Amino acid sequence: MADRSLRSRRNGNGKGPERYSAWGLLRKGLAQENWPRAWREVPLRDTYDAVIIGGGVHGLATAYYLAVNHGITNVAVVDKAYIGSGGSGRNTAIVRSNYLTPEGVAFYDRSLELYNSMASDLNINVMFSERGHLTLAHNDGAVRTMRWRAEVNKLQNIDSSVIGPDEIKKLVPSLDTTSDARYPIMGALYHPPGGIIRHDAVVWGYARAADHYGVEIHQKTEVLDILVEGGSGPDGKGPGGKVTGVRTSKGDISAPIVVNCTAGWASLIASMAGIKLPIHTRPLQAAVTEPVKVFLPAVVVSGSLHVYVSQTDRGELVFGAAVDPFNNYNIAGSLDFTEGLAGHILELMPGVSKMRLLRQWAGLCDMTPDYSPVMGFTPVEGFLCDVGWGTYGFKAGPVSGETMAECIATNQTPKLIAPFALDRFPEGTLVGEKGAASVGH
Amino acid sequence: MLIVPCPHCGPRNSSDLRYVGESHSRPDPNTATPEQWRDYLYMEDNPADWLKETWYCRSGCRRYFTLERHTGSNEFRNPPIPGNKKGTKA
Amino acid sequence: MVNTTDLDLTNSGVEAPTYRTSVVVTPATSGLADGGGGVALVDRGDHTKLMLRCDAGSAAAAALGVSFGSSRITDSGVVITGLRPDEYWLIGTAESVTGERAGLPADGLRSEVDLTHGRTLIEVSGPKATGMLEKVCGLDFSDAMTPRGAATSASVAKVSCDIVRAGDSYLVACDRSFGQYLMESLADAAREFGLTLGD
Amino acid sequence: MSTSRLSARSGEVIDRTKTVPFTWNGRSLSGYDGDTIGSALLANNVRIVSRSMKYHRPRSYMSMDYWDPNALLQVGDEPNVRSAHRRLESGMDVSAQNVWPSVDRDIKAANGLVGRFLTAGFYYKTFINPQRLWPLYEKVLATFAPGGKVDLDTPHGYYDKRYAHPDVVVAGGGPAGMAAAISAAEAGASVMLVEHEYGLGGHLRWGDDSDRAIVAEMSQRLIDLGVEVLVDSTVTGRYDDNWISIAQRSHPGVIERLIKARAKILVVAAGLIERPYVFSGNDKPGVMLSGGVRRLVNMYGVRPGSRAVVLTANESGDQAAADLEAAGVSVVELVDARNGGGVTAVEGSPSQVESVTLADGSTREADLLVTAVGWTAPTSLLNMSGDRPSYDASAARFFPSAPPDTVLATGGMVGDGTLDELVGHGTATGQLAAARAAVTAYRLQSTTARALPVDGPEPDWPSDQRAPLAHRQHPELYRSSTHGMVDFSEDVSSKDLVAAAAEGFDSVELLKRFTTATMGPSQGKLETVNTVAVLAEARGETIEQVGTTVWRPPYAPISLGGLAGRIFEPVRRSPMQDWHEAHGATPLVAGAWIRPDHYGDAAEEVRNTRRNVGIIDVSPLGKLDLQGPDVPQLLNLLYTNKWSKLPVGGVRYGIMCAEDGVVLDDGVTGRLSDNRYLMTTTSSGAASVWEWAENWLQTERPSWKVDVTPVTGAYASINVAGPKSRELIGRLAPELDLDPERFKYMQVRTATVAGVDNCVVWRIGFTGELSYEVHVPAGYALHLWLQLMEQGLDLGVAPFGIEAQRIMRLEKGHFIVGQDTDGLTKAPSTGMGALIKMDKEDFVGKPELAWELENSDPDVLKRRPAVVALQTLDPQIVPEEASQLVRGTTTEIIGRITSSRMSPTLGRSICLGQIEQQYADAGNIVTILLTDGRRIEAEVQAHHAHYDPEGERLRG
Ligand SMILES: Cc1cc2nc3c(=O)[nH]c(=O)nc-3n(C[C@H](O)[C@H](O)[C@H](O)COP(=O)(O)OP(=O)(O)OC[C@H]3O[C@@H](n4cnc5c(N)ncnc54)[C@H](O)[C@@H]3O)c2cc1C
Ligand SMILES: NC(=O)c1ccc[n+]([C@@H]2O[C@H](COP(=O)([O-])OP(=O)(O)OC[C@H]3O[C@@H](n4cnc5c(N)ncnc54)[C@H](O)[C@@H]3O)[C@@H](O)[C@H]2O)c1
Ligand SMILES: Cc1cc2nc3c(=O)[nH]c(=O)nc-3n(C[C@H](O)[C@H](O)[C@H](O)COP(=O)(O)O)c2cc1C
Ligand SMILES: [Zn+2]
Repeated sequence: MADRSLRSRRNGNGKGPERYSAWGLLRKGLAQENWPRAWREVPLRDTYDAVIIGGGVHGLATAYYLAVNHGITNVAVVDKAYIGSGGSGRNTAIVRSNYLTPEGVAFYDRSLELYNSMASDLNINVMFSERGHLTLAHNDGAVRTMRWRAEVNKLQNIDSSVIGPDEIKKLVPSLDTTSDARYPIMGALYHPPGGIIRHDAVVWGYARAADHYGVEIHQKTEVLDILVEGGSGPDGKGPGGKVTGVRTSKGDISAPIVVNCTAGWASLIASMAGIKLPIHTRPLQAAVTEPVKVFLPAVVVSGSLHVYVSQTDRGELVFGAAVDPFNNYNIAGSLDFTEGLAGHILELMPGVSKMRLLRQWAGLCDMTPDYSPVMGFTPVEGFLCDVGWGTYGFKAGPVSGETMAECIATNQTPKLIAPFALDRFPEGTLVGEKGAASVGH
Repeated sequence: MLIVPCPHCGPRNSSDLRYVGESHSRPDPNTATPEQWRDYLYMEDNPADWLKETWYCRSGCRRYFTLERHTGSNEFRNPPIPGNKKGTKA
Repeated sequence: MVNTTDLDLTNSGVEAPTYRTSVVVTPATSGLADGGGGVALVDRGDHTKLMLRCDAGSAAAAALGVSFGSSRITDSGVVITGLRPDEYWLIGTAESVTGERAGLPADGLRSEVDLTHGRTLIEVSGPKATGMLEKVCGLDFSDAMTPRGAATSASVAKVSCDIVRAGDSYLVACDRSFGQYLMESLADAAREFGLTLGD
Repeated sequence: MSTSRLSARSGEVIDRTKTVPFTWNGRSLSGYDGDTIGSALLANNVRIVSRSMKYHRPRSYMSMDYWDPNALLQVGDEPNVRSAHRRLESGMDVSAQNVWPSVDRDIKAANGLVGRFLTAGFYYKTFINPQRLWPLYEKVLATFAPGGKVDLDTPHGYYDKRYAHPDVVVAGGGPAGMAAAISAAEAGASVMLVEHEYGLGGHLRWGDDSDRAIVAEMSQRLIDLGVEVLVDSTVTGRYDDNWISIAQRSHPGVIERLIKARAKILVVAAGLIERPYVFSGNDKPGVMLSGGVRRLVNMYGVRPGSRAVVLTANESGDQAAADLEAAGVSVVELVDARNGGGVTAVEGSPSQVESVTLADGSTREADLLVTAVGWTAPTSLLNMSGDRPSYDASAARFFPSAPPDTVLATGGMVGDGTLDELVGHGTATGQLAAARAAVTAYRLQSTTARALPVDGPEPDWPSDQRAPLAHRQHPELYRSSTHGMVDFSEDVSSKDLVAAAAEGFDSVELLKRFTTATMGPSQGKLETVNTVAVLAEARGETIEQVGTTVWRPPYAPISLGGLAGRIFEPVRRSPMQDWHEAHGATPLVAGAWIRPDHYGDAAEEVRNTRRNVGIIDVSPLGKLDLQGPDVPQLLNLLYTNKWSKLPVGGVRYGIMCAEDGVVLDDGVTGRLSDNRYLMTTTSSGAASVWEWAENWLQTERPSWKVDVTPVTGAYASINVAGPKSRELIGRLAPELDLDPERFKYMQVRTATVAGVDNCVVWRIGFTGELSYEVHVPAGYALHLWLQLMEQGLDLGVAPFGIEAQRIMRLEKGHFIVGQDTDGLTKAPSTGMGALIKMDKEDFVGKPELAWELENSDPDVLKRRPAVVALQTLDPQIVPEEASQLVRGTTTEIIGRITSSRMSPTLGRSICLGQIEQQYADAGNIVTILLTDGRRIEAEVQAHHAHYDPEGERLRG
């Protein structure tokens, strides 16, 4: 693997980015001078080797690994708004690898590995807090599912086990572990390496590093159409066709490779290429409270109550729940979400009733039938997808970028993502995460 | 909390209904190819536009019906018609 | 219906059945009743609840004399109501319901299920009955939207219920298994108004 | 700044005859009834009440309202109380937050010294290496978390909710809002007027006597009109279709009540929020906003200082100066920004303004600087309605642009004017609101089946004919020539913002996230416009080009208790549940149901059932009454097997699949009469199977005549199982012919049991014993249960719970959908291939199952899962459910244990599991990886049943 440290290379501008360090901070502070731009603002050109649509963690990581692992740097990442404006800037930033299937586990474990070395790889503190992740079980069926996950995890050397109410109480004293709770806590899947991360820093870190290697990041650049030739559909789009470029709000670009990394908008982009996806778009909502002194040491998820919560170092509780009950591209949010959330949180942690909800928001999620992504090639040559991330795709950003970059550079599907190919749907071979579908983030 | 215009009950809170999903018609199970069938099972139009979709008035009249809603503004249009849906998703 | 065969049980030692409704007035509920009378809750679980499915436009439907969303009270005190587009309910004492049922023509009558045992029925009355329902149900109970005689179904305290505004009171019915929960929830919602519990 | 109580003033809201004692950091103090915590503290000369988040600088009050950024205090077990807004109550235990060790001597204030290094985003640039130390740094950083303390023993107090359907909700009880509420009510609308503060009047509350007289008059009018006026209540959100959330804190006996109002029209009359000015030292105690000063002096009779400089750009500043003079505070300089005057800095000790530097460089000694530099329109509720505010440079503020036509804005948000003009606009708005609400009401009523019929045609949608309020000129005063604090609660300065923009965080959203400006407790109410203005300046763009961040709900924070309300979760109980609990049953939560798990000894319950007779309450079993000529067709469609020939009195088992062939549910259905069937489903599948059946009938097969009625609650279900069950049933149902030749296994009868008519009795057995399942009309269920216990006494009858049933069904090898199958298990994998009838014309899931069965690819076939019974070679080891089956000594997963128990009947461990077909042959020895890491061996069984595989007991 190529040297991933930022020391060794120079960016397309011929200028290296200044390294972040306490020393640098001190020097700048003394000199009262500013840091240089983290990424450049340059005019859009009319041709690139690859265009990546979507400046979220997936798009930016793909660009970064294309550059650093494969030396492909003539790449544009385009986003219709600002980077991280999609799910990547709205998620509750839970990272874990205790999935149900061996395919899933191997994949997310690699991502966790990349997260672990990210701060030094990207030279930015992404504040990865490995504080432990608990998925609570409120009935014996859920305990069984947790154990199923734990057992599969152990076989893959993932630190994951089922623990009982006493141990749960020790780890998270604010939880009500008594048996007279309406939904008693009967056990939990405990995953010590799981935790939370500063999601924005991940996005910015990839953007800054990708820019450093020459990748161009174009914000406020909306893709309006995908240019395809020779396809079986109307206008020459669709299966059998070949991508020639994209049309953006800032002009046309020609490119032999176009990658769809647009999560909630994935179907819209795919349909521009004449491709249908097994995806429906649902908002997922989240909320934060006012800050209080830190009292919640781990990430707590309850699948049956459809809530999850963690506390940031700034002291806010960050909450999430299940996706909204109907398809929607509107992220205005709902009151039902906050009502349900508060009710369920107070069932788990009765002591927080006087805390106040400060802000709620939502992001779009690209839901698939088997809780697994759609990655790799499509029936349109040169048009690739890295979508279907549903409610859980932030944690997969690094490994997705790495494997998608490999896929593009080698023109072959890497083994880690082979189970997630689009053709599993026409072939009817869905991924086993559907086996015991449970929320978990 | 949307107001869903139930063709029988009138406008109702969406929490009194269940969203079934995009309305698609079921191919003939005896002649459909695997591709056609799985297209019906899994593929979605998922437009950011007007969408024909099925709702079930769970706490009201207990009827299934098809509505057209804009997935951006959440507006409903046209009088709803009781009717078909995608029968697949349990 | 609440009746039993005149079976001779004397020899078998089997006791005669006693009918029980699902509403167990627990101390939690009765403790809330201060007799204030703003809201009165009465368990009508012993009323017969007969469900009929009728084709629209049939003689049977015409004889029922109500349409979907409305109700009437017959001379014999039976509440006849159209709860769903092709579904009608007869609610009253066993005897009176049997009487009304007997008078219906067969034309258009598709099916019939006696759900006396299946539904908890709580009568809600008192000057604050509407105020109490507005705490637990999202329907608009104003006179224009839910006039006397109105009938509908909606979620009440998170349980699907049938609601009929019959005369001066509301009849609220849910699946029997939720009965105790519903009673407790309604009593809790009523407590700020002064609660009287019926027999 | 020396503060003290002034002599009584005509507009004060305090009652000087009522002293209210409270404590501040343990010290006993007192205020008056009507005081806020903040006014009482200031009256007691307590000024420094908090320390800033990053630099721990001393902070005091600025705006004296809910949004005061420095005023969050701990009151008892309640964190983050807005002390400038919250009314003082007797005995309040008030203390400072975010200070260590005390508000006056804070050690972390040393951060201030290194302030120039703690620029926005500094933590992204530090603690990078070595990573191993980050967790340590993190712990230190976490101690800097601002905010109060949660007492984890806080009880869930009394919170409540209600719905409402007003024609018009008015958010804001200032003059414009009051006028709108009055005129809407006069036009016949039902109106809810919601005011965040403790009293109506808006800015008139701290005005003069004539202002207050108007408030009194309008308040009386509101009462006369029957408007529902909610004070100390906030409209916290506007959601789809005018679903309005209101947090009401003034309902008697309720801490906070959430009102969910479906308003036909929302009127937003939120007024204006005063903007701080950005300059050097602007966060120093002694710098206040004009509105804050006016509240303090006029409402609470507290003197904010002794020598003041007033920087004014508008009337509010002029009036503040006048109020100060009237209160005996000398105004040493009135700096008029309208004439080019300005302030560049305040100087003094860290905790006190001592002098003010003016734009011309001269200084004035003063302990108070009052600024009146303009307003922020809190357009939050309009933004939640989809509106994007637009900036008017000449008026120096944002205005609503195009809210939806069910949302109207009035008052200071939309323009300026005299009080009369404001009231006039409010009045016109109320009239428009009422007229539009009437149209919406017409539509609702005319389309709702239960509603009264409407008269006449639908009225036209009234167009907006209101004369707009003028935008008054106002200087654009955002930042002085110096830098200062922009976000006081997040400690973000204008310098931080400029630096962040230079680093590339130069869109307003990135800037916000990088610096956290506007992310604190006041959510940009004070900071948004200054943030935008500084960014615009840094980018060389206009404020309009830069735009604002998005306001999101809630308008003001709302407690989790209030959002949750009374905690009520539906619970389902069988008629026998009380009996179970009275007889020692351990309750088991199973979805919404509470069920008996066991009565003390599940193994003994099994043994007794196998030996004598046991009874179990299986009431949650889903039950559907099916009537109509097309029932057989429906059954043929939903189940994989055939139903056309089911005779009256017959019962059959079936499996249901989804369209992808995956097993959805299973159960038995019996034919009670020609025309009537009873279908049972799994307990958890009851509701979904019902909706499933309706779905097919209503949408794909609308011509079929079938009526489906759920009867789960109507019949309680009791399974009477065991060799003596026939004897017991016979005693209770003397007229029922129980002869095994005539009432066979898998048959059903309608009978009178224990004197109860209309019981449905069928001979089936999940337990593997001779058994009768009685579905008894629920009102008599307890009677039947008691009679079974009584009449079976000599037969050894005993109740058994879910656990015993689970054991017995496992002994018998019956799989449970969702436990032994999962979301990918297709019907053939269950070993029930014989029940899949591919020669039926259609059934749900048929094509997928056809392709599944036709597939002859050996690689696919050998890996397909199969449900099998397994027995461990060591009979004493019970592998935990979910233990994995692995290939030999490898870690390759080939299946898993789905059910396992120690069998009391066989005295050995028994299992069901899923395993790849290639390992599924009877007699195969496979490896189970136990949860403790041990590997043991198990043998695949020929039958699912470990016990009585031929079913002799069942059929006997
Ligand atoms: C509330 C919430 C909580 C979540 N919690 C977690 C969690 O705890 N853990 C976890 O792992 N995952 C979580 N997720 C999921 C996760 O956020 C997403 O799966 C992930 O961020 C997807 O990243 P992405 O880069 O693929 O897409 P995004 O970050 O959504 O980026 C897509 C980008 O595409 C751009 N775009 C769209 N259309 C166009 C166009 N026509 N032209 C140009 N650009 C376009 C958008 O502007 C957007 O920036 C959560 C999601 C939400 C909403
Ligand atoms: N606001 C001031 O400090 C102030 C001072 C002097 C003059 N003025 C002038 O007064 C005019 C404004 O009059 P007005 O009647 O529009 O406003 P107002 O400021 O007099 O009253 C608005 C009221 O709305 C309340 N409010 C805001 N949002 C709310 C919500 N979501 N829920 C419940 N209550 C909410 C506020 O507490 C306030 O009492 C402007 O022209 C302004 O220049 C205002
Ligand atoms: C992990 C996390 C923590 C957040 N903490 C805060 C917070 O403390 N204060 C705040 O105002 N917003 C907070 N937000 C929400 C953002 O302000 C913002 O609402 C979110 O990124 C969505 O963007 P939008 O509201 O601009 O659409 C947080 C978001 C995330 C993902
Ligand atoms: Zn309906």
